[in-house]
Amino acid sequence: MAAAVETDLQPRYIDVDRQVQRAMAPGGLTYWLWVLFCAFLTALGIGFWTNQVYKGLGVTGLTEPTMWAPYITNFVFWVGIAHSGTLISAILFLFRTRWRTAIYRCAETMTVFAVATAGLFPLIHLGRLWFFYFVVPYPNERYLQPDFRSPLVWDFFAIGTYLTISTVFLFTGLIPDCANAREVATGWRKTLYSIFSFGWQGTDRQWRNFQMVYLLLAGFATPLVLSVHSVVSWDFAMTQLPGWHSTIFAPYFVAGAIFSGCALVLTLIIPIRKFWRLEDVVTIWHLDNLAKIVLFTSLIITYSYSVESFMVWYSQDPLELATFHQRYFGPQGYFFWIMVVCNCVIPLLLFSPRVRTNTVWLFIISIFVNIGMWLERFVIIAGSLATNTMPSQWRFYTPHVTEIVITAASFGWFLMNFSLFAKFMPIVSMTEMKEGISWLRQAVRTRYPYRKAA
Amino acid sequence: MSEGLSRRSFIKLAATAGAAAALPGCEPAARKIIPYVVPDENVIPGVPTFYATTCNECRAGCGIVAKVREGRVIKLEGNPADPISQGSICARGQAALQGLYNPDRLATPMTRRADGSLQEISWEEAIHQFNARLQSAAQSGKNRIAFIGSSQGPALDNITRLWLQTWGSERLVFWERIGEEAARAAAQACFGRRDLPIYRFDLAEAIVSFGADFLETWGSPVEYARQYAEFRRPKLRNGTLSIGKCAYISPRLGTTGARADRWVQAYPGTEGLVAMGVLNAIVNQGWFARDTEIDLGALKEFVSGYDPHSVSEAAGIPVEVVTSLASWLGQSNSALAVAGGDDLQTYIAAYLLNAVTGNLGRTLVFLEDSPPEALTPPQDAAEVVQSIHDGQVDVAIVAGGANPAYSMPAAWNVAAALKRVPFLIWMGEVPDDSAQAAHLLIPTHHPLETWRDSHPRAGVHQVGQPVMQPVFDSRPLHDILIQSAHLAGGTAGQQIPWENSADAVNAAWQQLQSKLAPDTNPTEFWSQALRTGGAYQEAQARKVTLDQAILRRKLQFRSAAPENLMLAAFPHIFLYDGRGADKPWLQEIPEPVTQIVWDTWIEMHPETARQIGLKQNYDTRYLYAGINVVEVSTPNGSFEAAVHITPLVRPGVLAVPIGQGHSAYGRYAKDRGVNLWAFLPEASRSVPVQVRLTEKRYMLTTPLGNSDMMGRSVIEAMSLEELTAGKQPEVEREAQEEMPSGPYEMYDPIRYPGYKWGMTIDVNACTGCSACVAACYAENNLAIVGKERVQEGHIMSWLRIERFIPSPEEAHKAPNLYLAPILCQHCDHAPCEPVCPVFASVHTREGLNAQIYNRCIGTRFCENNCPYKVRRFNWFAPEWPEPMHLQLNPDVTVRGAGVMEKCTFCIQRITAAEIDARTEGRELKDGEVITACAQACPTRAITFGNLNDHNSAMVKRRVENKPRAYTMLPQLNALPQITYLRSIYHTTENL
Amino acid sequence: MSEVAVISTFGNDDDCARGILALHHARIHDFRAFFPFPSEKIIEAVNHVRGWGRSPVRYWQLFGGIIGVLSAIALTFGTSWEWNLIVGGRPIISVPPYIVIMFELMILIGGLSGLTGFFLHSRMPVFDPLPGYRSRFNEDKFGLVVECDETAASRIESVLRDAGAEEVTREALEPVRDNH
Amino acid sequence: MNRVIIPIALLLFAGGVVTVAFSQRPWAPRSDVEQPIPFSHRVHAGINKIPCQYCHEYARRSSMSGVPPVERCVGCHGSALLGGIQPITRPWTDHRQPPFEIRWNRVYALPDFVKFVHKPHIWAGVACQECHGPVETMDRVVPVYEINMGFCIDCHVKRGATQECFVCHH
Repeated sequence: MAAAVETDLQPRYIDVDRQVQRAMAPGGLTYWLWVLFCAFLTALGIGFWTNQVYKGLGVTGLTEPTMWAPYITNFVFWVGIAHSGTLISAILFLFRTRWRTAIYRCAETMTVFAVATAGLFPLIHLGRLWFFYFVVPYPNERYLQPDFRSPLVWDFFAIGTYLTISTVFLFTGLIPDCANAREVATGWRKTLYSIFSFGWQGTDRQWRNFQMVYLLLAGFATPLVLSVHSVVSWDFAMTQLPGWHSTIFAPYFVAGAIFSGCALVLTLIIPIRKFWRLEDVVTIWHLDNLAKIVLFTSLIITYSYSVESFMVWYSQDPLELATFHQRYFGPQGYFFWIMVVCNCVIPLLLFSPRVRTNTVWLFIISIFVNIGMWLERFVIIAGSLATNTMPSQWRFYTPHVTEIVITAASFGWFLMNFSLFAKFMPIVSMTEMKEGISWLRQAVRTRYPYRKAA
Repeated sequence: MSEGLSRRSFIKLAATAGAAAALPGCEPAARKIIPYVVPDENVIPGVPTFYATTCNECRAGCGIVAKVREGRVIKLEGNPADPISQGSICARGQAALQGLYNPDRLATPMTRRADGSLQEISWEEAIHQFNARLQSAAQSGKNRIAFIGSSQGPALDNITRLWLQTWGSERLVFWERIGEEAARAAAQACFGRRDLPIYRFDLAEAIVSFGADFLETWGSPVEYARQYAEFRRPKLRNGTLSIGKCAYISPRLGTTGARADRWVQAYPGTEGLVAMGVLNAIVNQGWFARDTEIDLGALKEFVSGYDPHSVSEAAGIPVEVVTSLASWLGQSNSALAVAGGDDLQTYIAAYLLNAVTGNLGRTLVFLEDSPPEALTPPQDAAEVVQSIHDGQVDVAIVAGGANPAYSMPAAWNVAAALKRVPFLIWMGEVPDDSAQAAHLLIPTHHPLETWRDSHPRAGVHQVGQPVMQPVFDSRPLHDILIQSAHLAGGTAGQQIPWENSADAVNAAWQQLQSKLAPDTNPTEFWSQALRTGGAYQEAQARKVTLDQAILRRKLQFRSAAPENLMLAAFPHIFLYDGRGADKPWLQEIPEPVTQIVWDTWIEMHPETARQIGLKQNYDTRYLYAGINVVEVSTPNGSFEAAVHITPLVRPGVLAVPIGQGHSAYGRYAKDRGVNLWAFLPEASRSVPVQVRLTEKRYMLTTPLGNSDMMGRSVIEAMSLEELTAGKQPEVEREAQEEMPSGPYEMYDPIRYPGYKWGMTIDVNACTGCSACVAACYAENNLAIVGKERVQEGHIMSWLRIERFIPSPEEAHKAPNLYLAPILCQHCDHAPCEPVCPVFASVHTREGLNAQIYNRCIGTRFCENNCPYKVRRFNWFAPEWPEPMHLQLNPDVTVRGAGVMEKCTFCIQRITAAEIDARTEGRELKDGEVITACAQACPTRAITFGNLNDHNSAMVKRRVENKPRAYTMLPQLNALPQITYLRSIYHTTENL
Repeated sequence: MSEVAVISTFGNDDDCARGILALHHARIHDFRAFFPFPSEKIIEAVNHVRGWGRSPVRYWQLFGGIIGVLSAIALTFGTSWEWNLIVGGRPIISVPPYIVIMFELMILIGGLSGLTGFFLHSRMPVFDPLPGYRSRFNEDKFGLVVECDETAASRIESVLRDAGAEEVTREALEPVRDNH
Repeated sequence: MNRVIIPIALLLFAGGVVTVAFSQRPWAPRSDVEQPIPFSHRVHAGINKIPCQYCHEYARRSSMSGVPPVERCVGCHGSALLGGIQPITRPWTDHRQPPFEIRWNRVYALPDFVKFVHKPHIWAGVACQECHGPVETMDRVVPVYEINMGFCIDCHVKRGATQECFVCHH
């Protein structure tokens, strides 16, 4: 296809279809081994989870003051991952950003599965999972409803809404593409695409309403995405625990979420475009733009870390000072410094255009950013809890095998779902690509003079 | 619950699958109700019955009350009528319940097969063997039977004595390792009588304790703690506000040292020397009382070799300490010197100090009609053991928890003696170290299941009644002995006229009635005794004079400290001499000073640790981070234990708790730690040792995180000067005005028109004895989690004794140690409440912060947001091995796995009292509701009451002590309903 | 009298839009356009010839959002009133935290009702394909389909061809068919 | 259209049935309890008008109402019923069986986390029948009301009694 790009100056719509459909071709052995590996991780996690529910949360390494550590870290991490997807698909849509078209489906798929993964963690961390429905408002014989003051109930509503709306948004966007896929697919796949296309035919009436609902959903998703991570940050900011109780948390968490999410989009899209040969659809230009967002948000969170520390120093609140002293120099201080290196130092490499346009570099940096952002949540959650207001109750968290496996399983679960979806659903929005195709080519050409593929 | 997968388990399993999440977790209503055939008129099912009885856990003789529900005792409380306990009880007393319900109690009589294994036998067979062996031993000559037991009160001890006589033997030992020999022998030497005096700490203005840890294990801790709290209460003396001054001379701080003004870190074994130095200073300064009729010349001669300089050098303490202690004792209106340990000379010196300073008869009182000596002196016990060694004994009986194999001095080699005896009979509850070699094991009743009496001191006669039916198929020890004596027949058998021990106790009380109250009705006297727990009378003080001969005696003290390290063993505050080790409450409640649980540790000063090559630095923050094991070699062998580096011990001294290291004694005690008795010489608790660092690592377990308070307002203290300086208690003002000034409220404050419960805790009175913690465990069905899970941070205590070590910079203006009970503060602005998604944590209309277990889904958010970290999470479902579950309070839900729990201010007691008051159509009276912790507290540091009642003792206490009042972490504006009263200390300059 | 569908295929959206305008000029309004991506040109042309304003889906979303806020108010206020549980010294009706719930329910119910509106107004789901639909209309071709009487077909065909259709065919319609 | 709607409707219906079946009746008392002896409340409390608390004597004094001791039966029926009985006051920790015991089967049982106390209810003038139904008309006691939290709360609201969670759940 590389040759086609060079020679075919007049791009055709059908090229887009063919490229995307090729990605949807039946997976090879490597693909299925990968899916199987993810499924195995998931199954392992379910096994450990079952054991945890059966025996009690004591099988984890959670301890008396450090009541939340890996599970809520995972929760915040996955919710954060989800956010960049909505940013790319909804917010950039509202800004009519052209480069989003190639990657937004991938990002949005990531959003849905990341939220679905995140949504599991509040359940996993529950002491009595079998009573989780107490959080749901429904008429019952106890006449008792959840307490809407609790940030956890906000979480329930926010995550529930977010999952619903982002799923709706994803599947709404999928309707025309499924209709397209329906036309070339056979067998059960045809049935699948028929169901998800809802009989879409692309009539003028359908397109007219589609445009409106898509715009409105994007419009709703934009404040939603900001609210969801704010609500998640309020899980912490609403408490009075030193290290949590901070007004900076909402914007800081949102920036961090976009940072980690864009990094994960890079992590996911780089192998996909390589293995499924989508280089012409998802070009270096797209990756470059993503990298710029990563760089920008990295600078924001660097600033946030500084402001957070500055406020602690400036306020001279002894409780906060002690907690932050422990965060930097305590027995688990190395987590903080690894986090700083991953989140603040390594992304600075992205100032270099050579790094930004090198997929290997981008991939490696994105992995570091993911590690760093996971650690950031861990440092905030577990570290602050361990060094709480009551010095006699300080106790640091050490992980046990259950949490490690369940954390790994969450990646397995996410990647399995993502891989399956990416294989069976159009991972690049064909309609939008067609819409902007001529513009796109031009943009890539002008900015990145074509280099021969190795 | 059926076999295999139970329904609840199924639901848990199904919950992960998300399938049956809506199924409720309850059991079907299918249990049986079996009514009485003829009801007991005194028992109303569902309403507790209280029986007065006596505590048998130590020699102090506290009167206690057993709370019985549906035939099973669920809690022990102090007996308010009893002059010793006065309604309080210590942790060890509470834990007697766990001895009663111990799952490892011998269930049936057993005999040992040839291969060493045990075989169950019937009671008939056991009794037959018992008597047959005695018979054949008695036939082969006199004194072929030895009995080693523990004293069980005059009536039962009399049975034992008579029984042994009928079998023709005199080899009788009533054994206590932490005995009274030194005190009695010293009293004999000084005053010509082997009585034990009583101490009046409350009347003293200054107390100097020469190694007597009177707030921990020495003597009668409940009583002394109460007196000590009174001693430390700020009082107006001659127009100035003052509190008593106390010095504690011991190489280890301990809670006694923690509450003292001065911790004098004398070298182990030199306490007596220091006492002599103090005496020397008093005599030379002329501070002795003029009216003592002591031969001054002889006294001067007596103390001549002990000038403060040489004494302070030998004891390793500053010389001004000796002189200032002398001025305390000599210049106070009333003072008290007490001696501890097993050293006779320390006691002599302390008695002399009291006599010389004129405090004999004032703070140290000998009483008329003191009870006869019950314990066997060690030298007599040694003789019996020697006779066993010599093969002069055919049958040896170990009974009543004496456990000689564990606690008798190593030099006696009791374990070998017991192996050597042809037939060893062990009678008791939990088979202990001494039962290892026994040929016949007979389960006997727990003291709470038997009739007995007790006569701890003149004027106090207590009757112990059984408070429940036997838990196991056991029999009362003394019933067996009486039957056996009757079987022996002849004239000897006639000496025991009673059918059983109940008769014997009753008969003893009939005699007592003719002596104490001859003009009352015997039945009335008896039932009165049962109701009040005994007969109490004012005892007459006896005028004693110093035997001048003592002044011509030459005391021998260790002249100089040896070069090598010294091991100073101390009785663990809960495990005592080792008998507490089978009771999980006592194992799991942290030792107040070190906060270590379930273990034996070696306390070592950072300096010493550096000397022996320990790389680990002393860091208050991470006690649990990593621990080295050292090998300690004593003249009696060596042992290994983990080092706990702490500044609360003298450099060069290794302080090690006594009480662990049982080779048997149930699952909670077996193979845990080190038995220090095996390494200690007779009549001393210190021994020179060599220490070698090993490569091993072993984690000591503590629920404590950081020992440094980091300047936070958790436990506060103030100096006496601060209290006096314009901050004198003002009593007259209106209560209203004196309430803590208005909190910051963003919204309209919630009104609590009816009752509003609150608590006042006087940190100044708290000794850290942890009686409240044990009471909370007993009252609220708190689970025991064991060492490994305490290490994981899973301890379940709702109430904990927090301890902080003052940093070196502030040491001169701080108490030796900060100690205070911390429990749920029931905040008005409870941070835990708004974060709960399901209203499991809510506020009641009576100002309580409620935790609704069945609503809780276990998000644990509440604990995250709790600034006081007083909430506890059920990481696993709690388990009580049978029959320990019988102890559970039926009024308190047993929490399942995944539920948060915390202090409820004993809501079950509040509710019950409110129902009673409402049915009687009245308001609750002050003091009608009392929480378990406040009830147990020996020093009455905790007061509970209604905040809306300005006349309640609780409100009055915080109003009257307003300068001392504070709330924990006030900057968080959580508005705790517990007000603490600051502890008071003397600044160093002011001592 | 039989009805037919005249199916024209365009290679790009410009041509298709031109075709729509051509039909408009030819006073033929009963046409249907198929196109594979939301081409602004075609949508503008359709809106122009049909006189459509903006899609009514937005009213669904608006009213859905309002209902969401109202239901959240009812839920939070009502359940708080029911038990009067004191929590953390805060008033029984604590408005600020409830705003979060109101916002989330506004988004949720608004979004879902917008989706419902979309489905209803688009007359989806479609179970039987509309006459004249060709699968390529979802790939790279643009279609204009006019259902008409057989007699009028040839005139329409010529109009479409003139507008630049790549291909114009005719297809007989089933006598009984779905209204859609 | 029906191809989609009917399955969804069926699914919703099935879910509703499951929810109703399991969520609304957590501690439903059992109506199929057979007692070891055919004791008739109708004869005792209905026809002979024996007051409830004559037999369930602890109700006004304790948390539990108490099942009458055998002695109470014998009081009216005469010792001929049993040929004389021995007083047995041993509580249940004794392993030996009393000579005459009736193993009644529970009709009403509350889970451990609900602390119901009869005493204040009796003193507040709540008739036994308000919760237990017209027992005096029943030969075999069957529960009339489902005693769940809503049942308690309804009455507490009606009578203005406490609605504090902590009073029953501690």
